[in-house]
Amino acid sequence: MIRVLVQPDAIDVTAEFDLHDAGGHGASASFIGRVRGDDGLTELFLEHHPAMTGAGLAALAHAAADRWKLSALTLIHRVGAMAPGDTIVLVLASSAHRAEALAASEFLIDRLKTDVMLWKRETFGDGRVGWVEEREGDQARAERWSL
Amino acid sequence: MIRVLVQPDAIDVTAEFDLHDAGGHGASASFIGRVRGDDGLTELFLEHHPAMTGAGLAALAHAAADRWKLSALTLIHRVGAMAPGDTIVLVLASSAHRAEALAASEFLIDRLKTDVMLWKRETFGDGRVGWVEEREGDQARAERWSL
Amino acid sequence: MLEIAYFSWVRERMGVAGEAVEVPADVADVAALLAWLGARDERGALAFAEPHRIRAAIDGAMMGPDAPLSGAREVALFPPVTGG
Amino acid sequence: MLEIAYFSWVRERMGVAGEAVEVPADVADVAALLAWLGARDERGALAFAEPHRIRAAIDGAMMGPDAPLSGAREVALFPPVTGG
Repeated sequence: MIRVLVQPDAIDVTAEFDLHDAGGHGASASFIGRVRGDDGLTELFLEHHPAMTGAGLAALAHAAADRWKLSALTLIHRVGAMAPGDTIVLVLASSAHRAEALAASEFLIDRLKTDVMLWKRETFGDGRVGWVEEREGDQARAERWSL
Repeated sequence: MIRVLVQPDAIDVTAEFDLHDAGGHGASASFIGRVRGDDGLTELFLEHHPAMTGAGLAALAHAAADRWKLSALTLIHRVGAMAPGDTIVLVLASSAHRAEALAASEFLIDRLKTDVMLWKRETFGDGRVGWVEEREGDQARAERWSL
Repeated sequence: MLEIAYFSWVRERMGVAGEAVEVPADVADVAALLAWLGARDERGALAFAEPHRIRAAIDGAMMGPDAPLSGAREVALFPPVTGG
Repeated sequence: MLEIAYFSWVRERMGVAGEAVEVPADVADVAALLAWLGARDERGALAFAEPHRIRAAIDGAMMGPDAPLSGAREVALFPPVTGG
């Protein structure tokens, strides 16, 4: 029912949907985040603390499962080097009722931004390379969910 | 960019995701509603006022596109006779930023429940047939979005 | 002539999806139309026994019970929608 | 011996992903560790010039600057995470 993965391989969205949907659910909400090619970005590299990222995602998934009645939950995060258009993160939450599926999906994606031990490095076509700075907005969105 | 359909045919979710994603988006939020087989339900029939349903969905899609910066929007509603597990509704909203995609998706699914001219008739295995009554909760959720 | 379209259990009780009717001159608004249909025959009595449960749209726009029928081409009569 | 793991630009400035170090007895908490690493060599001076920009985890749990090092197996040092 709960599927949590941190993987350097490409995320196969269609296969993950099929796996998640096996059995059928009344309502499924999903979120897909992809690498944006803004400003000539050519590579996004995601570094992670393996033990902490794995534990963080698992804790997040169980927090969602405790808070909402979910029939299935999929949380997959890619790490390593990615190109524009690649899927970075896939969140899938299903429930008998739409409000639960929608809330769980939004909670997971908001908290992912701050709770997971990941650092982004951007490489641009003109040779610039730099680590992304923390964003204020992410913190504010994550803090809406007082658990 | 905006794709709105009301159709008696099965919704091909994978094909619709592919069509929607062509071009790639930073963030995509989706919602899938399916027929639940609760209490031995064998058929869900959705009757609609064709002109009003079409106009209602189009108005809803444009309201979302006016309110949030969306790079693509898909809104597909099935009508007619459906079996448990069949997809009734598919909402897909994409944007460069996750907050916009999530809000648009949630707005669309909440308002769909009240703004679209559809009536549900349920048939059960024991022979019971009945039209679904209006639900208070739907009205309350839809009214959160003052436009 | 006025086109009337019925949906959901209103359609089932009326036995038809719609009809073209000649309404009396004194049937001037939606409420009067519901009362007239309810008094016209048995199926109308069955469908419109509780007019507060009926919603109306005139030419595709939702209207209240005091909406005038003058100029209307189609009046749709149905219970509250049950969604999406 | 204490395992120290570096991430993101801290790792880049230190030139290694981690190292096992023998810390002096008076280096008792995270803040003292950052100061000691910053004073130890040039790469440390580069990585830990602004200690307020550094976050720490001890054995997988986020800790503040006054967290004691006693009993720690691994200390991870890194900038604030940049998400998901």
